[in-house]
Amino acid sequence: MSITYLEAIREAQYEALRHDPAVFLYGQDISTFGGAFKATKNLDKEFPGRVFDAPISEDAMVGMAIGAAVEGARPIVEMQFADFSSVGFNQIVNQAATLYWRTNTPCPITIRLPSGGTAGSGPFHSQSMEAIYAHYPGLVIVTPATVEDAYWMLLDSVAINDPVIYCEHKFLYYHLKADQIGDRELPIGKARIARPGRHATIVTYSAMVHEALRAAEELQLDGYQIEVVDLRSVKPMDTDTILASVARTGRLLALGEAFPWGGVTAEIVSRVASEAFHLLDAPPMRLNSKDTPIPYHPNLWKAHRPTVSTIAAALRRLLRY
Amino acid sequence: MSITYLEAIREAQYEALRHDPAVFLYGQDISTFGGAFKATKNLDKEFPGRVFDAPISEDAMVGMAIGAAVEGARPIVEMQFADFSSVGFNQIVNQAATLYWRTNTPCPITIRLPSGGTAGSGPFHSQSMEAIYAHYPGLVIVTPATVEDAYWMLLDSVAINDPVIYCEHKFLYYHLKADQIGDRELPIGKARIARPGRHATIVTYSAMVHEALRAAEELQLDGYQIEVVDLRSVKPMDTDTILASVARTGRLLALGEAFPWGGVTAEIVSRVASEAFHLLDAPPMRLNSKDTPIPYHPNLWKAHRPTVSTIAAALRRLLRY
Amino acid sequence: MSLAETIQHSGTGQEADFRPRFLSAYQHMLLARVLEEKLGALYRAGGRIVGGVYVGKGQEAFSAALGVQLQKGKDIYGPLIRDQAGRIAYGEPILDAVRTYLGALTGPMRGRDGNIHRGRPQEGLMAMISHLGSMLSVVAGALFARRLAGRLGDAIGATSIGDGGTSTGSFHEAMNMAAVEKLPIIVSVANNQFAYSTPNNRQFACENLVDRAAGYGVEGVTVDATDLGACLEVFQQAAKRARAGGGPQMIVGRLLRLAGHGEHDDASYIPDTAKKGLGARDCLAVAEQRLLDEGWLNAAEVKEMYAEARRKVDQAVSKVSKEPLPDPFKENWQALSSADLVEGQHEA
Amino acid sequence: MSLAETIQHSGTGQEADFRPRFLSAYQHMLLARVLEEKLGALYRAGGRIVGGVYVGKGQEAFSAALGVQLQKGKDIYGPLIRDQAGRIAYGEPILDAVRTYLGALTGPMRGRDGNIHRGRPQEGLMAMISHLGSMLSVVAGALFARRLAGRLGDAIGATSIGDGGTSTGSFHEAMNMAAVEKLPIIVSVANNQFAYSTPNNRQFACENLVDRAAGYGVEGVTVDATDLGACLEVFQQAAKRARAGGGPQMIVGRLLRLAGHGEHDDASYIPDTAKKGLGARDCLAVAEQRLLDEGWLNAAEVKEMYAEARRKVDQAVSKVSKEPLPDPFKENWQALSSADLVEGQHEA
Ligand SMILES: Cc1ncc(C[n+]2csc(CCOP(=O)(O)OP(=O)(O)O)c2C)c(N)n1
Ligand SMILES: Cc1ncc(C[n+]2csc(CCOP(=O)(O)OP(=O)(O)O)c2C)c(N)n1
Ligand SMILES: [Mg+2]
Ligand SMILES: [Mg+2]
Repeated sequence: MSITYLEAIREAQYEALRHDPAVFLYGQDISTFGGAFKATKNLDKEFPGRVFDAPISEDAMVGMAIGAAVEGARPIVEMQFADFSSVGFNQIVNQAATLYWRTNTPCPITIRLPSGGTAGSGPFHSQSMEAIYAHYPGLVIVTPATVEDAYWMLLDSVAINDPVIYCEHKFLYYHLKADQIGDRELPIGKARIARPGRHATIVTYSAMVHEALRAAEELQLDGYQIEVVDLRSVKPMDTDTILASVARTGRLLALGEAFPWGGVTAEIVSRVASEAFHLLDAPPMRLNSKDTPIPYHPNLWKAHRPTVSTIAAALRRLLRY
Repeated sequence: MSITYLEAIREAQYEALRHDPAVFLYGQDISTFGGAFKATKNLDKEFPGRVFDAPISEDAMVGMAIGAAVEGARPIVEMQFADFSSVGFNQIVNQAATLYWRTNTPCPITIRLPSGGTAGSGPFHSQSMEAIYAHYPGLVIVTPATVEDAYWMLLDSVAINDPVIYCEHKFLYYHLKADQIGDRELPIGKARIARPGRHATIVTYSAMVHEALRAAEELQLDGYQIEVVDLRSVKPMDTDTILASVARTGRLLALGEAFPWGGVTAEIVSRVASEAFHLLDAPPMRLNSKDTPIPYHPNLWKAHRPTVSTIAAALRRLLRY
Repeated sequence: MSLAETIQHSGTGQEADFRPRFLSAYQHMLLARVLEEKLGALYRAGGRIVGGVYVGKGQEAFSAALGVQLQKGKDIYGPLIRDQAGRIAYGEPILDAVRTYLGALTGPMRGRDGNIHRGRPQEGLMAMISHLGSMLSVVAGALFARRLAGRLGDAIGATSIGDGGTSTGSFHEAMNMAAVEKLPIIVSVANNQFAYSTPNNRQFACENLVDRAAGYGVEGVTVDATDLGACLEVFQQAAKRARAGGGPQMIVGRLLRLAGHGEHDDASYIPDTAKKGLGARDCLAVAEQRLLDEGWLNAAEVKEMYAEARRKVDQAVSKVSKEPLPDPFKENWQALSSADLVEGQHEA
Repeated sequence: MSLAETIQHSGTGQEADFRPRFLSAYQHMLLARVLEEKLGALYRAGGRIVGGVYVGKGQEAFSAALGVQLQKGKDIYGPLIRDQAGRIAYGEPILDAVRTYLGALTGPMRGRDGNIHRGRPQEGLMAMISHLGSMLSVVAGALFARRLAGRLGDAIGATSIGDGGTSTGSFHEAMNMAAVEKLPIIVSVANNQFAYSTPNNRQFACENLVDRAAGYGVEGVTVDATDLGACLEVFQQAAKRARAGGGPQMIVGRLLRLAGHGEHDDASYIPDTAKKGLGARDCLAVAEQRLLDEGWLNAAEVKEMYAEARRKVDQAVSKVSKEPLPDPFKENWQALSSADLVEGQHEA
C-alpha cells in the first residue's frame, strides 16, 4: 500500500476533523464533489455537517473563516487554485494577518493553496504566491515538498494559533508517493537536509526540491556532492540550517519556481550574504522562473520554470567559479 | 515661488491632461472634491468631463481602466490609499499585468498609490506595496523621492505603454518642496546618485532617501562619506548604477520602509551579492521596518520604521566591519 | 419572502417597553454626541489626538436603535465608522473610545490601532479594519461557527455599512454568503447621501438601496433614520425576525451626514438642497422634542442629562490623559501569537 | 425604470428578419456543437490537447442569440467559459479556437494561453482571464473610453457570467459601476443550475437572479434559454434598448449544463430531477425541431448542415495540426511592450 501527496492532504484533513470538533472545511465544490482535485473526497460523508460548499466568493470565504476563528473554530479553507486567492488577498493580509497584533485575538485559520505549475494550466492556474503572503507580518507560510510533510505540516498548520498559508504543489499531487506516513520528524520552522553534500548547497522548497535532487544526481556523475536543503516553511525561514549548510559547502544556489523579482530566492540569498558572507567561496546564485506570466503550452512552460538541466547548468557555473 | 511634492503630482496630471486627450482620471472623490489629498484639485474644472468620481470599487476601477486602455485611452487611477489597492490587486496583477504578454495589446494605465507611513495613520493607511506589485511580471513600479521625480516620473508613467504602479509617498506630500521643476534628468529605469561618497553605499528609494541623506550628514561629522543611491524605480531596478556605487565604496546598506521579509531590500542585496560579490569589503546589510503591522501611535510608529538614528547605527556597524 | 416595505411613521409607542427603550436610546445618543464633540475639540486643539476623528453626528438614532437590540456577552456586533452611539448602546465603555483615540496603552488597541478601529473580538465586539465591506463576512463567520458548535441559541449578529460601502465586492460577497447560510444577522445600511464627498448618484443607480434586499433573498426595510421612534421599531422587528430564524435583515436608513467625513473636512461640497432636505433633521433634536412633547422628560431633566454626559466624558478624558502611552522599547513586536514562529529581523 | 419582467413564450416570428436570424443562429449553434464535440474527442484521445476542454453544450442558443446581436468591428464582446456559439456568431473564426486549444503559434494566444482564454482585444473581442467576474468592468471600460472619445455611436458591449460568477465581488462592483455610468452593455447571466458541482441553493438565496437587476437599477429579463426563438427576441430587444441609451441590460437565461464542467468531469453530481427538468431540453434539438415544423428546413438540409460543419471543423483541425508550435528558444520572453524597461534575469 502506498499514499500520494494528495491523499496525504486528504488524510490530514480527516485526522484534523476527527481529533478536533472545532475544525471545519469551507471551499468551492469540496463537499459532495470532494473538491476540484479530490483533496476532500468523502470527508462530507465521514463528517456530516462539517464540510461546506462555498459560493464563488474568496473574500467572503476568508472573512467568514476569520470570524469563525474568533469564536474558537479552526477552519480550513480550500482555494480552488492558489491563483484565485488574489481575490481573497485583502482578507488574508489585512484582516487575518493583523487580528492578533491589533486585538490580541488568535486567528487559527489554515488556507490551502493548490499551487505551482503543471503542463497546460496557463497563467491563472499555475501560480506560486508564497512570497506575496510571506511579505506580510502575521502569517505563517508553509511549502511541503514530501508526502510526509504534506500530512504532518497540514496537521501542524491547523494546530497553530495563527493564520497559516499552506502551499500544496499540484505537480506533486498524483505521482509523488510514499509507502506510508512515518512519524512527525520536524516542526514547522525547521528546514530539512534532503540530501547531504560537500561541494555546493541548493536551498529550495516545494516541487523544486525534487528537481534539485535530480540535478544533484546528475552532478554526482561528475563527482560533485550537492547538498539540498528543503526549507519546508518559507516564513519562518530556517536561517540557521541554511547557514550551517553553506558553512559546509561554501557555495549557494537559491532555487524557486516563482517569478524572479523578489521572492523566496532573494530572501535566501540576502540572508546568507548578510549573515554568512565569509562562509561563501563563490558568489551566491539564484534560479527562478522567467519574468513573464506562466505559459499554457508545454513547450513554453517547460522552459519557463527551472528544470533539471537549467539547475545542473547553474550548479556547474557555481562550481566552476 | 516654490512647489511641493503633492503639487508636482497635481501639475503632472494637469500636463498629462493638457497634452493628451486620451488621458482621463478615475478615482474616489477626485472630481469636485479634488481627492482625499487634493492631488487632483481643480482638474475637474480645468478639464471638464475628464475627471471622474468612482464608486468604492477598486476592482472595477482598475478593470475599467484596463478596458479603456484597450480602446486607446491612457487612464490615471487614483487609489485613495495604497492600502486599498489590495482589493484591486487581482485586476492589477492578473488582468493588467498579463494583457500585453497574452494578447499583444498594450495596457497604458497608471495607478497612483498614496503610500507609506505618516504619524497616526495606523495599519491600513500607511502601507508600502511596491514589492508586492514588483513580484509580478508585466508591471513597472516607480517610487519617486523628489519633487522633480514626482513630476517627471508621473508624466513618464502616463507615456509608457505598460501598466505603471506609481508609488507616491504621503510623508513627502506637503513638506518636501522645490523652487521649481527643472528639466527631466533621467528616464524611468535609471537610478540617481543622491549623494556621492566613498566609504559606504546606501541603496534606497522614496521617502527613505531623505532619512538616508540625513544619516549620511550625521556620519560626515565622523569623517565618513556615504553615497546614497535613489533607485527611483524598483522595477526595473538599475543594477548597473548600484554595482558601480558598490564598486566605489565596497560597502552596502539596502534601506526600505516596507516589511522585512522579501521586498526591495532583499532584491538589492541578492543582486549585489550575486553580481558584485568581490566588490564587497563587508557583508551587505539590510534595514527595513519591523515585522508587524504599522502602528497607529507615533511612539510606536517612529520605532517601527527606519529612522536617521537606526540608519546611522547600521552604517556604523557596516563601517566598523 | 416579503419584498422591501417602507416604514416611515414613527414608533407607535404601543409596546409597554417603548418609552424606556426610547429613553435609554436617547441617552446613548446624547452621550455619543457629547463624547464626539469632545474628541473633535481635542482634535482641533491639536497634539493630543494624532490622526483623524470620525463622528456619527446625525446618525446616532439609527446607530443606537440597533445597539439597544443587541445584548453584550450574547450578540455579536461589528460597528463601523459612525457607530459611537451604537457602541455605547451595545455596552462598549466610553473609556475604550477615549483610550483608543489617545492611543493609551490601557485601551483595547494599546496604541497599535486608533480611533474607530477598535473592538474586543473575543467579547463579541469586532474591531473594524479600514477596508470597507470586509467586516460583514467576519460577523457572519462568527455566527456560523457558533451555530456549528451548537451554541448559537437565539443570539444574533449585526454590522453596519454606508451607502458607499455597498459598492464594495467584499460587502456583496458577504451579504450573499450570509443569505445562503441564512444567518441571523442585521445589516444596517446608513445612506447618509455621501461617501466622503461622493453623492449617491455617483455611487449607485437604483432608486433605493433596499432594492438590493430582494436580490440577496433577504428582508429589506427602509426607515427615516432621523426618527428614533421609527428606528427603534424597525430594528426591534428586525431583531425579532432574525432571532426567530428569519435570516439576514437589511435595514436602510435615510439621513444626511451632519459633519465632515472626518473632523478635518468642512464638507463644503454638501449642497444646500441636501441640508434643507428631510434627512437633514438632527435626530438628537427630533428625539429631544418628542421626549418633551410626550412629557417623558422636562427641559430641566434634559439639561441635567447633558451635564451628566459632559461629566462622564470629562472624567474619562482626564483619567486617560494620566495613563501610560505605548513605549517602543517595552513593546512586544510580534505579529504572531506563536512566539516560537516569530522570525528575528535580518538586518545584518 | 421598469422592473424585471419575464418572457417565456417563444419568438413570435412577427419580425420580417426573424427567420433568417433564427437560421443563422442555428447554424452557429450547430457549428459550435460540432466543433466542441471534436475538441472533446481530441481531448479524450489524449496528447494533442493539453489542459482542459470546456464546452457550452446546452448553452448554444443563449450564447448565439446574443452573438448575432453584435457586429464585429463595432460592438465589444467579452465571452466566457461556454460561449463558443456566441463567439462564432460574433465572427471569431473557428481557427482561433482550434489554434488556441492546440497551442499553435499561429493562434491569437500563440501558445501563451489556452482553450477559452482567448480573444483579440484590439478587435473588440476580449480575452477572458480565469478569475470569474473580472471581465465585466473591462468591457465597461472599453465602452467608457469610446464614449469619452466621442466615437461610441450606437455601439454596445456584451459579456457573460454564470450563476456562480454572480457571487464574485468583481461582478458586483462592475455591474454597479456600469449602471452608474449608464453604459450600453448587455450582461447575459446563464443560470445553468450549477457552478462546477455547486447547485444554486449553495450559491445564492434569491428566487431568481434577475431579482438583482432592480438593485443595480438596470433592466432585467428572464428567458427560457433552451428556446432559441425566445432568446433571439429577448436579446434583440435588449440590444435595441442598450443602443438607444437604456443602459445596462441584464438577461438571465434558465437552462441546464448538458456536459461536465470540463471534459474531465462526468457531472455525476447532477441529479435526475434536474436532468428531467424543463431546463434540460437540448436547445439545439429544440431549434432543429422548430426549423422542421416551420418548414424552414427539411431533414436533408439539416443533415447537410451537419456534414458541412464537420467538414469545416475537420479542415480546421488538420490545417492547424500542421502549424508550428511555440519554440522556447525563439520565444520573446518579455512581459512588457516597452522593451527598454524589461529587466534581465538576475541569476548569477
Ligand atoms: C475599500 C476601501 N476603499 C476606500 C476607502 C476610503 N474610504 C474610507 S471612508 C470612505 C467613504 C465611505 O462612505 P460610506 O460607505 O457612505 O460611509 P460614510 O462615511 O458615509 O459613513 C472611503 C472612500 C476604504 N476605507 N476602503
Ligand atoms: C474567482 C474565481 N474563483 C474560482 C474559480 C474556479 N472556477 C472556474 S469555473 C467555476 C464554476 C463557474 O460556475 P458558473 O459561474 O455557474 O459558470 P458555468 O461553469 O456554470 O458556466 C469555478 C468555481 C474561478 N475561475 N474564479
Ligand atoms: Mg455615506
Ligand atoms: Mg453555472
